[in-house]
This record gives sequence, structure tokens and C-alpha cells, in this order.
Amino acid sequence: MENIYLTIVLAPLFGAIVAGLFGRQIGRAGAHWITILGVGLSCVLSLNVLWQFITGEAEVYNQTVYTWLASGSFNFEVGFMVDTLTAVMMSVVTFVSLMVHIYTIGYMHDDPGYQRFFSYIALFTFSMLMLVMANNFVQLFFGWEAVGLVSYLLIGFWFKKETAIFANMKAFLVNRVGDLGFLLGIGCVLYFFGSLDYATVFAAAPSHANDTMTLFAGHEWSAMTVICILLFIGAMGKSAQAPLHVWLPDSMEGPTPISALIHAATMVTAGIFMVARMSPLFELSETALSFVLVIGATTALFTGLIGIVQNDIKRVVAYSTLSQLGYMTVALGASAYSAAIFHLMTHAFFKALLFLGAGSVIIAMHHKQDMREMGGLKKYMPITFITAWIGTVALVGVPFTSGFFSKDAIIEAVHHASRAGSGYAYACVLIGVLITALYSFRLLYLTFHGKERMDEHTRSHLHESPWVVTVPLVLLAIPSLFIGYFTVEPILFGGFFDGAIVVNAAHDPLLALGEDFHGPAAFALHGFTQWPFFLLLTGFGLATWIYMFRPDIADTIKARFKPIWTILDKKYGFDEFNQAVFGRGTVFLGRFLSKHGDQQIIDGLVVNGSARAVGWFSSVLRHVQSGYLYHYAFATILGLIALVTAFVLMGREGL
Amino acid sequence: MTMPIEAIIFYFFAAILVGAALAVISVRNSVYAALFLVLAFFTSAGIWMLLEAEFLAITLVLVYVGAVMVLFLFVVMMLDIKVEPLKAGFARYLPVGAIVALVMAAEMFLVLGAKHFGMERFPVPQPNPLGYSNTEELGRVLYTEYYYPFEIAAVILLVAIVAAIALTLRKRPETKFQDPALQIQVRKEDRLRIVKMDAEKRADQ
Amino acid sequence: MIITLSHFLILGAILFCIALAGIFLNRKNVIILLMAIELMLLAVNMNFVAFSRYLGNTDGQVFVFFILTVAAAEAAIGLAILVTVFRNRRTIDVEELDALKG
Amino acid sequence: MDYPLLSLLIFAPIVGGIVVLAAGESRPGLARWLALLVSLITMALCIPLLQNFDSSTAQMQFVERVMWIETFDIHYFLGVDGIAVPLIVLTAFTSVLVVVAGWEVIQTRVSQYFAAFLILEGLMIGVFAALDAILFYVFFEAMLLPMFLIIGMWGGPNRVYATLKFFLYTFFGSVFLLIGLIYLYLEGGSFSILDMHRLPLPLDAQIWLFFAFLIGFAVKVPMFPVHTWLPDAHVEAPTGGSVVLAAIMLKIGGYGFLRFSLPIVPDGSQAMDWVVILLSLIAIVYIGLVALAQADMKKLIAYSSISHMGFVTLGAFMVFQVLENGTMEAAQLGLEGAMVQMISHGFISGAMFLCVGVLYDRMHSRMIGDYGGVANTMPWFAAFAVLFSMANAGLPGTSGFVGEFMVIVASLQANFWFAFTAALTLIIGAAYTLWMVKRVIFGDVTNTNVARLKDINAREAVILSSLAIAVLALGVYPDPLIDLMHASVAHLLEQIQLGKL
Repeated sequence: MENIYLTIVLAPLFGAIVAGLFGRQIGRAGAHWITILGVGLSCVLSLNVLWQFITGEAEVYNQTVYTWLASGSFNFEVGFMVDTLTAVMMSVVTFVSLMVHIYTIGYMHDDPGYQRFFSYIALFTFSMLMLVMANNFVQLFFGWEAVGLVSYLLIGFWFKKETAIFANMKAFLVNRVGDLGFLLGIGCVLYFFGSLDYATVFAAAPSHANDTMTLFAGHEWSAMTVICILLFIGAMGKSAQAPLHVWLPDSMEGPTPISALIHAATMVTAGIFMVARMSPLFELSETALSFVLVIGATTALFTGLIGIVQNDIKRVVAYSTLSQLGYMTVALGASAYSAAIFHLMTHAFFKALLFLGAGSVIIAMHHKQDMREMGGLKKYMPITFITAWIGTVALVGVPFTSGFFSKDAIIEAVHHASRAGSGYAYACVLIGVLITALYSFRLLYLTFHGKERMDEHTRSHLHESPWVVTVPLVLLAIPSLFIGYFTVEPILFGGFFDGAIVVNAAHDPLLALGEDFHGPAAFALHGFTQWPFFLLLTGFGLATWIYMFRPDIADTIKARFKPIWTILDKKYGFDEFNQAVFGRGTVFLGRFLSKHGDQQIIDGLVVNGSARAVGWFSSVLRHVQSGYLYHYAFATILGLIALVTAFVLMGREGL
Repeated sequence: MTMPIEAIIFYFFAAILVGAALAVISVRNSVYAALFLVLAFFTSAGIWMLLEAEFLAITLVLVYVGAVMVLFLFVVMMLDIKVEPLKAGFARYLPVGAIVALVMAAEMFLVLGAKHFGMERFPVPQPNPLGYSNTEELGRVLYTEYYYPFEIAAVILLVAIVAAIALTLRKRPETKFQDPALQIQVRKEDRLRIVKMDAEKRADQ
Repeated sequence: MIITLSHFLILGAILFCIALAGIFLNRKNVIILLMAIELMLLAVNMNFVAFSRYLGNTDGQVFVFFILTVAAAEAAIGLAILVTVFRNRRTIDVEELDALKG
Repeated sequence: MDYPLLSLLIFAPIVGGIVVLAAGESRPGLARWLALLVSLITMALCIPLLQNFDSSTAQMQFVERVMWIETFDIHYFLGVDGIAVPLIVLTAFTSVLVVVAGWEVIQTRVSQYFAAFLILEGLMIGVFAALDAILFYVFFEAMLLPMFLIIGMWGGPNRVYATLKFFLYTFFGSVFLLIGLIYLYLEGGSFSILDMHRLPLPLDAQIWLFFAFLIGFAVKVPMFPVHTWLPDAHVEAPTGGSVVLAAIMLKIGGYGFLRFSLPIVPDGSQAMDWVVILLSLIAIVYIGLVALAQADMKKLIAYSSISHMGFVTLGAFMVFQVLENGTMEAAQLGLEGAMVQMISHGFISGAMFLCVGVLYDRMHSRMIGDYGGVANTMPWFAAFAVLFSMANAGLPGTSGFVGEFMVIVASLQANFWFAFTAALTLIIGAAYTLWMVKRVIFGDVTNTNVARLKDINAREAVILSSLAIAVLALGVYPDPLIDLMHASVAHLLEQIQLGKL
């Protein structure tokens, strides 16, 4: 098996290296073929692995490839751990990645950095695979940071755009804030467990449940709580949870495939995956789970609200992603890890679909992204239009679509959860359904329906995108619709993740949920009678009424609720705050320290000051050098007298 | 109270010595000062005799009086120095000088007084026996134990001679002298120029 | 009244202090300064000779011998410098010799 | 070993340097090739060093001992352990790169330039190999001279100020070192460092010695607040000088702590470790912030060096607290992390300065504001620059991560807040590095000078790619390096734990 796993990981890396270093030699076609072959190979093998897990042929694999670093009893290794959770993630990652590769051929067709782009996304696939397949924290962190690096490179792919290179730096730095917590979490794990190997740590976790550590003098903290919260801070950065979500909307500066790849399917879910992977640890700390729950719920609701007022098509999808990530996090916080992973998977498909659909629209619009200049596109690009509808239906969670199964499971799980903050979370996710419907249908109506608001030149060139763009759309649309129906039972209630995810049976919401589960069809039909569906309908109705029939009402509402609208449009002021306090504040602090600390105090006062003091002293002292012989003689004699005096006074006893 | 002859000699010479020394620093004329210094040396030589350092006493007179002081006198007379301004400020500095000197002297007396260097600690040594030669004794030590420093002292003197000459030697610009090296380096071209010119025609032709 | 070592030492001290005063008083005349230095050396020599006698050790006299040598050299060079200075500046006034001024 | 390998390593470049000097100013081509040959020979000599080095023991190896100055019992005493060997190899490696880097750039006094570097190389290897305190001191001081000349002769416009500052600072520090060494000689009667390790000392003497060593080595590292010479020296130094300064000379401070402070005065270090820890943490955060404010690329990288060297001192001196609160293994992890950080920083800072050098050679400016959009005209260079910047920001997979990771997780065993403060570098380090990358490399072409830039040539590509390989190799597989020093670090830890009281 080891060779297969190595191949899965290294094939994209090989493609990336070849396309990156020898891009000029192999040409454009060479670059996309080599990377697509690499990722395709990974994808096929991953699906095969997943299939083997489904059929029960495959065993949980946990082996070391090589020792990265050994110091005393600490052994940091590079190795793979493949179980059902990993297999699902591998399949999702490689599949979405493959779609994005194919789609990129069309989307980036005219870009001069074609080879570079393929190299980056292949490298991204490699990093992501390293992350999910890791069997220890160090490798996880490696993958964690590597996807951060590639996302940095990809967001700043069009490095001539000032906004792009600002966004990529912001993304990297915000992620680094999370990584700070993550690294400290890893350090704490090492401190308490003496190992960073998953198997060792998870096996030992229950025995450390009551360990404490002192962070501030006199306050004992549960070690597990500290570890889990620190690790989750890492997840907050990568999975864009409030308040570290600010980088994600800005990262839309990158090319669309990137938005799809990073934001929908893979990178942002790394945090969700990580928490699920660490479930044996998180289960030991109610406090940490509550923390997760509240953060997730907050993100789910409040970022969704921002989505309503955005006009950039990609930004709407981005805020939708944020909101959905919030849902996943809520699921984690409610101990419904499987539901989170399930939503992660279904979301990967329909969100990738939506991003790629948005990308398709953007291609047609000549890289214009403002929805106010779109409208009525349905007749120009039917495939994009239909697939976008499919994606939206799945996203809002119409029963029988895959989005419904995963989202409803989360909502129900939260409903059943009983830990601190679950009431708040339940309210948030319910309102979230309404909000989701509102912004999703708003996007559809503004883009594909209504008046054609684009300029004449653009209208004359409107046409459906080439097959390399539409084929991935179709391929993603299929699972968006159906995958939930077929997988909900094994994943949520069939114990597919047993062994990979550990849940304390005492507070497992899915267990309670499972008792009422009688097949996916019944589950879906039941969904028609539930609150979320009514909320969804309300949202749909509102959106339809406002954006389909009474476009003028939108402005009226905007005018009436000006303050709220402003707050939403400013995204609660996070960006301004960060920019002012952390951005300019830090630079100002740096300048201040540099000028006053280094230049004035250390260099000015101490270093040059001591030099000046010596200079001043000598300038005073040089007057002693009068040049007159008798002055010197006088000094000598005075010295002699002093010496003799000392001799007389002190040496009396001796003499 | 009888006074031993040594004491009389000592006080006699010491009085002259102190007087001469005072005169050295206070007379106006440098020539007189030098002569008083000579007197001081003579009287010290006398005291050294009393201390049975005959060789040094003689040397002092020979070397100092005979050579060094003559040199002093020579220089004083050679340099055309006006006497008057040289003594200016003497009165002004007298208090300071006197105080410093007195303080110094007081302290020295404290240290050197009879308490530490009196009879009890340092009894008067026996006079040297007849036939004892101070010169011989000194020579024995000098040419054996102190041979090396002795050589160095000689070198120092040599250096002093050379240095003194080098310092005072000067080239007078008005002096004329020949440099044979330059003379034989002369080439023909330096002295002789052959000028080619057309034969002159007589103007009237 | 016996002449003790102390007598000689005090004589030397007096001599030394007179020379000292001489250095202070003669700020105009380098020659007298040099003479005062000679007096100081004489005072030192006096001590050496006296100790040599009272300790019964000739080493002191050897030292005086060397001091005389060095003093002679010093006087010669000092006077040579003096002559040179006088030649260049036409004065031996110490108060005008301040080339060492810092 | 039947030939004196260490002496060869020391004197091959020194003699080679003299030969290069003899090539004279009239034949710069010959001087270049000779210098390259000599540096390559020195590097080749590292192969037997690594091959025959027995990493399973902490004993000094390749020992040479000859009486040098009998009156004071000073020996020509050489030997290496696992702490010194990696640094020697780093020195030899960097020197080759420096020679290649100066190939076309230096057009005046060519032979003198290369000779200075070769002699400097020999002296630096001597520092790492010396086991006699006075021999160490001689190399330690002699090393300053070539560097002084390099900055003073081929440096920038303000080089006189920089050299003076550099020289006085270092001299100020080393005087205290010398006093400490002489005290140890008077106490123990031997200048052998190994004897000093065994010499029992009372606590108050240890504390005095600790401060003597601290001042001596802190200037070299440099630690806050005696760091201000470094940015000035770097700014004025020619590229090669900056590289050697950052890559190797700073390491001598760290090496000094490991070779002198910790084993000779373990109890004094324990009593005063909070001083170093505090200064290290200040260095990491404060200097990081200061770096953020720099407008001069070389200054920025210089400050980043100081900040990174904070990890070395932190890793070295937090062992006492780790031993108190955590495990022995964690202490070892921290110490090895400090070592790895030194080696890694050698590669990365060298690479960063070489990158700046590449730009400087073309535009004759170090100011960030003069650049912008370099990636448009120099794509390959941009790739290297981004790689090294990421390594500088401590990205896993590059060597920059390994040392920081080890030190941070180990320091967490001492105190959570040490680790927290140190880990702030994840953010600050990334901030100043990436901000510089953003302003220099990315963006649209800002001016005509940038538009005229030519991408790196083959010579520069060779230098940068060999460093890139080193950075990546060390990041992906650091185990061999750790293996090399493991026994020696364990031995050092034993000495520390045992104490001398």
C-alpha cells in the first residue's frame, strides 16, 4: 500500500515540479498534460482507496515513510495514516482538484503565466494531500503551511494587481495568526504526550483528560481545553472562522479556479478536517467544544448576512463559503464530526460548482465581476445557468439534494446538542438557512434573470464557455445533486468513520438523530415539514419578490435600513479595524521602535553617546595639556605629594 | 656637649650645600646660578667623603664640575640671554613654590625622621679599615655583577653624544661645498649644446 | 651628637625640596630648571650614598654611578635641545614654549 | 587519521589566500580562478571530515596538540565535536558561494578581495576548531581584520563609520571574554577549553564569568541591545561580506555560548538564564517590529537575522527552565534546535543577502522604494527570492522552520509564554519578509530601471540554486544534521545538568 499512497502524494508534486521548472521547455500543453496526468493518477488511486474502504477491503494504514527528525525520545516522522476519514478527504481533494485542472485549461487560456499556474495548483494538491494523509502533527503542520504558501502564491498570481498582492499577504498573515495558535497547540501536545504521532497521542488522550497547566499564575487550566482551543485557533485561520475570516473574501483577487479550489473544496476545509481528526482530543473538553460551537455559529450567521449586500459575484460566493464553513464548525462543536465531514464533502461539490459557474460567467463577461452589470444571462449560457441553479438548490438545502442532507443533519445535530452555547448556535443556523436562500437566489436572479444590464460591447460577445469549462460544471453538478442521497446513511449513521472519529456516546447528537432515521428518502420527505424548509421557502420568496419582480424595492430597503446596510457593507468594520490597528499600528510601532529605540536610545544615546562622552571628556582634558613644562612638573609634584601623603597616612603602622 | 668632628664637618658642609642650593634657584644671573651649583656639588662631594664614598665624591667633582657644569656655563654664556625678564614672576610664584616645598619637606621629615632612620635602626657603621679602597670595591662590583648595565650606560653616553651633536648641528645655507658625486655624474648634454645653423650670408651680398 | 642616617636623608630631602621650589619659581629660564633637576638628582644620590654606607652595601654607590652617567647624558641632550630651541625661537622662556599644547 | 585534517582546513584557505594575494592586481582572472580553486579544495576537505567523523561519541575528534607558548602553557590545540563540524562545513560551503558571488562584481583590488575572504574562511574554521582558549581568542580576534578590510575597502559610502562601529563593538565584547579566559587560566592553570569544562568554580565566580562571556558573545550574536552594529555593517558591506557576516560570523557568538558559557559556567548560567531568555525574547519581538519599519533591504534582513538569532540564544539558555519543568529530551530538543537554527540561518540569510546583491549589482540601490514589480522582468530571480523569503518566514519544508519549531516546542516545556512570545515570530517574521517581497518583487513595474532589469545569469543561478537545494534538503530531511550533533549535545546537556557546585 505504501507505494500507492506515495504515488498519490508524489504524482502531483512531480507534475508541479516539471511544470514549474521546465514550463518553457514543455510548453503550455505539456504543462497541463503533465499536471493533469499527475492529479488524475492521484484521483483514480484515491477513489480506488475509498472504494476499498467502502467495500471493507482496505485496512487502516499507519506507517512511517522516513524519520524527519529524531532527538532523544522525540521522533518526528513523515508518514501516512489512511482511514475512512482520510480516504474521503483524499477523494474529495483530488477529484475537485482534477476538475479545477481541466477547467483551468479554458479559464486561463490566454494567460501568460499558464505553466506557472498549473504548477501552483498541482503543488497545492500535493500540499493538501500531505495535510490530510499525515499521521502526525508535524506533517500536518507542514501541509497546513504549504497550502498556505500555495494559496499565497495563487491569490497573488496576477502579481501586477496591487489588490491581489495585498490580498495574498493579508491571507498569509491572517493564517499565520491561526498558525501561531496551532503551533503552540502542537507544542502543548508534545509537552503532555511526549509524542506527535496521532496514534500515540489519541491512545493516550483519555489518560490525560484531567491534566492541568498553569497559564497565568494561580489559574489552573485543563490541558485538553488549552490544547484544543489552541489547535482550533489554527483551524479558525485556515477555515476562515470569525474573527480570522477576513482574508477569505479578499482572496477572490486570485483567478477563479483558485477560488473554487481553495475556498470551496479544500484549503478552507483543512481546519474542519483537522478538528474532526483531533476528535479524540476535542471530546475530552466540553469547554473547547462550546468555544468551537459559538465561533462556528457566529461565523455561519454573520458572514452570511454580509453576502446579501455584496455585488461582486465571487464575493457573494465567498461569503456563502464562509457561512457554510460556519455550519461545519457548528457541527464540530456539537460533536457531530461526521456531519461536518459530510457537509464538507457535499459542500465541496456544490461550492466548487458555484465558483466555477461564477468563473464561467466571468469569462463570458470579459473578467467583469459586478453583478449589477449582469442579468439575463440564461439565454446566452444555458449550461452554466442550469448548473448554477443546481448548485444553488444544493446550497440552500432543498430536500433530496446533497446539500439538504448534510445541512439538515447539522441543524438537527445542534438541536440535539446540549452543551453551553447550543441554543445560540441553533438559532444562528436556523436564521442562516433563511439568509442563505436570500443571497443565493439574489445571485441567481441578478446574474441570469432580469434585465440585461451589461454594455453593448460585452453583450455582443456573450457566449457559452468552451467544453473544458462546462464539462467540469456538469461533472460537479451530478454529485451536487445526488451524492448526499447515497452517502448520508453510511456516513452519518452507518459508522463509516468509526475508528477515525471518536465521539463520546454520552453526548453524540448523531446517535440520537440516528434513532429517528429511516432511510434517506424518509429523511428528505421529513425535511419538507421542518422549520428549515419553511425558512428556505421564505428566503426564496423574498428573493424572488425583490429581485425578480420588484428590483426597485431593493434600493428602498437599502435606504430604509441604511445603518444596518452600511455595517454589512463594511463587513462589520473588521478590515478597517485590522488595517488600522494591526496593519498600520504595527508598522507605526515598528517605526517608533526603530527611530526611538534603535536610533535614538541605543545608537544615539548609548553607542554614539558614549563616543561623544569620550570626545567631550577629552576636549575638556586636552586643556590640561597646556604645553607648559611647569604645568606638567606641577602635576608630577602634586602626584608625588599625594603619594607621599598616602604613604605617611597609611603606612604609619608598617614603618 | 661635645661635638664629634664628623658632626661638625657634616653641619658645615650641609649648611653650605643648602645655602648654595637656595642661591641656585634664586639668583638672577644664570652664570651665578651655575657657579652656585658647582659649589653645591663640591660640598656634596665633601659630605660623600664623610660617607666614605671617595670614588663617587671624586667622580662628582670631576664629571659634574669638570664636565657638566662647564657645559652649563658654556651654554649660558654662548646663548645671548637677557637676564632681566628671565626672573620676572619670581615673586609671584614664590608663595606657591614655598608652600609646595614646605609641605613636601614636612612630609619627608615625617618619613625620614629619626623615628625610622635613627640610631636604633641604623647604628653608625664602623669606619672602613685601613687599606680599604672604595674605588677597588666599586670596580669589583661594577665589572662583575653590573657588567651588563655598565655596558648599557656606555651605550647611553654614546647615544647622548651622537644625539647632542645631531641636535645642534646645522647646515648653514651660506656655506659652500663641493659634491664630488654630483660632479662626476655630469654628462656632456648638461653642459654643452650644439646648435646647428645655416651659414650666414653677408648682408651686403 | 652623632650623625645618623636620618641626618643625611633629611639633608637630601631639603635639597630635593629646594630643587622643587626652584622648578616652581623659575618659569622663565630653562637653564635654571635644568640646574634644579641636577639638584634633585644630587639629593637622590645623597640618599643612595647614605644608605650604601649605613647598610654596608656597595650596590647603592653603583647606582649613583649609573645615575651620574645618565644625568650627564641627560644634561648634554637637554642643553643641546635648549640650544636648538634658542636658535629657532630666540628665547628660553618656558612660558613661550607651549608646542605641546593639546 | 594520519594527516592533520583540521590544520589543513584552517591553513589551506589561509595559505591559498596568500597565494592569491601574490597573484597581484595585474592578473584578476588568475586571482579569481585561484580563489575558486582554493575554496573548492577547502570544501573538498570537508568530505573526509564528515566521513571520518564518528557521530556516536561526544569526544573531541581529529585532535591535534602542539605546544605553542610554553610560558603560559598555551597549546596549538585543535579538535571538533558534533557542534563544531556542521559549522565548519557551513563555513566552507558559504565561502565557495562568496567567491563565486564576487566573480564579476568586484573589479578593484580583485586579488586582495579574494585573499581577504579566503583568509577569513581559514580563521573562522580556526575559531570552530580551536580547543585552546587563547588559540580560540586569537582566531576570534584575527577574524575581525579581514572583515574590517572587506567592509572598509569594498564597502558603501558610509563604510568608515560602519567599520569603526563594527570593530569597536566587537572589541568591547571580546575584552571581557579575554578577562574571563585569563581568570579561568589563573584558577585552573590551563588554557585548554576541555580543562575549563572540568574546572570546579564557586557560584559567584561563575556569575562573573557568565557576564564576561555574555558580553563577549552577545555582541557577536548579536543580542539586543548590543545589536546596532550589525545593520550598519551589513548595509555598508559588499554582498560577500554581508553573506559571511550573517551566515557565519554571527554563529560564532552562538557557538561561543555553547562552547564556553554553558559548559564552563553551568550554574552561573542557570542563575542568570533569565537575562538571556528575556533578551532573546525581546530580540525576537522588538527586532522583528523594527525590521518591519526598515526601508533598506539589507537593513531589513540584518534585523531579521538578529531576530532569528534570538532563537539560538533562547534555545541555548532555556534548557535550565526546561529541565526544571519539562523533560531532559525537551532540553536536548531545544539545544539541537538552536544548533539547527544556526545552520539554517546560515543558509537563509546568506541567500537573502545574495538576492539583495543580485538586485544591487543591477540597480545600485538597496532601497525598497526603488523597486517594485521585479518579478515581471526577473521571473527566475523572483522564484528564488520568494523561496528564500518563505524560508526566512519559517515555512515548513524549508530549513527555517526546523530550528524555530524545535525551539518553540521545547520552550513550551519551560514556560508557555516563552513559546508564545517566540512564536509571535510566525506573524512578525512573515509580515516583514512578505511585505518586502510585496513591495520589491510583486506589483507592476514601477520605473524604467526595473523595466530594464535582466534576469539572473548562470553564475547567479548556480549560487542561488545550490542554496535553495540546501535550504530545502535541510527542511525536508534534517535528521542527518541532528544525528551529527546528537552525542555532543547530549554530552553538553550532561555537563549542564551535573553543574559544578
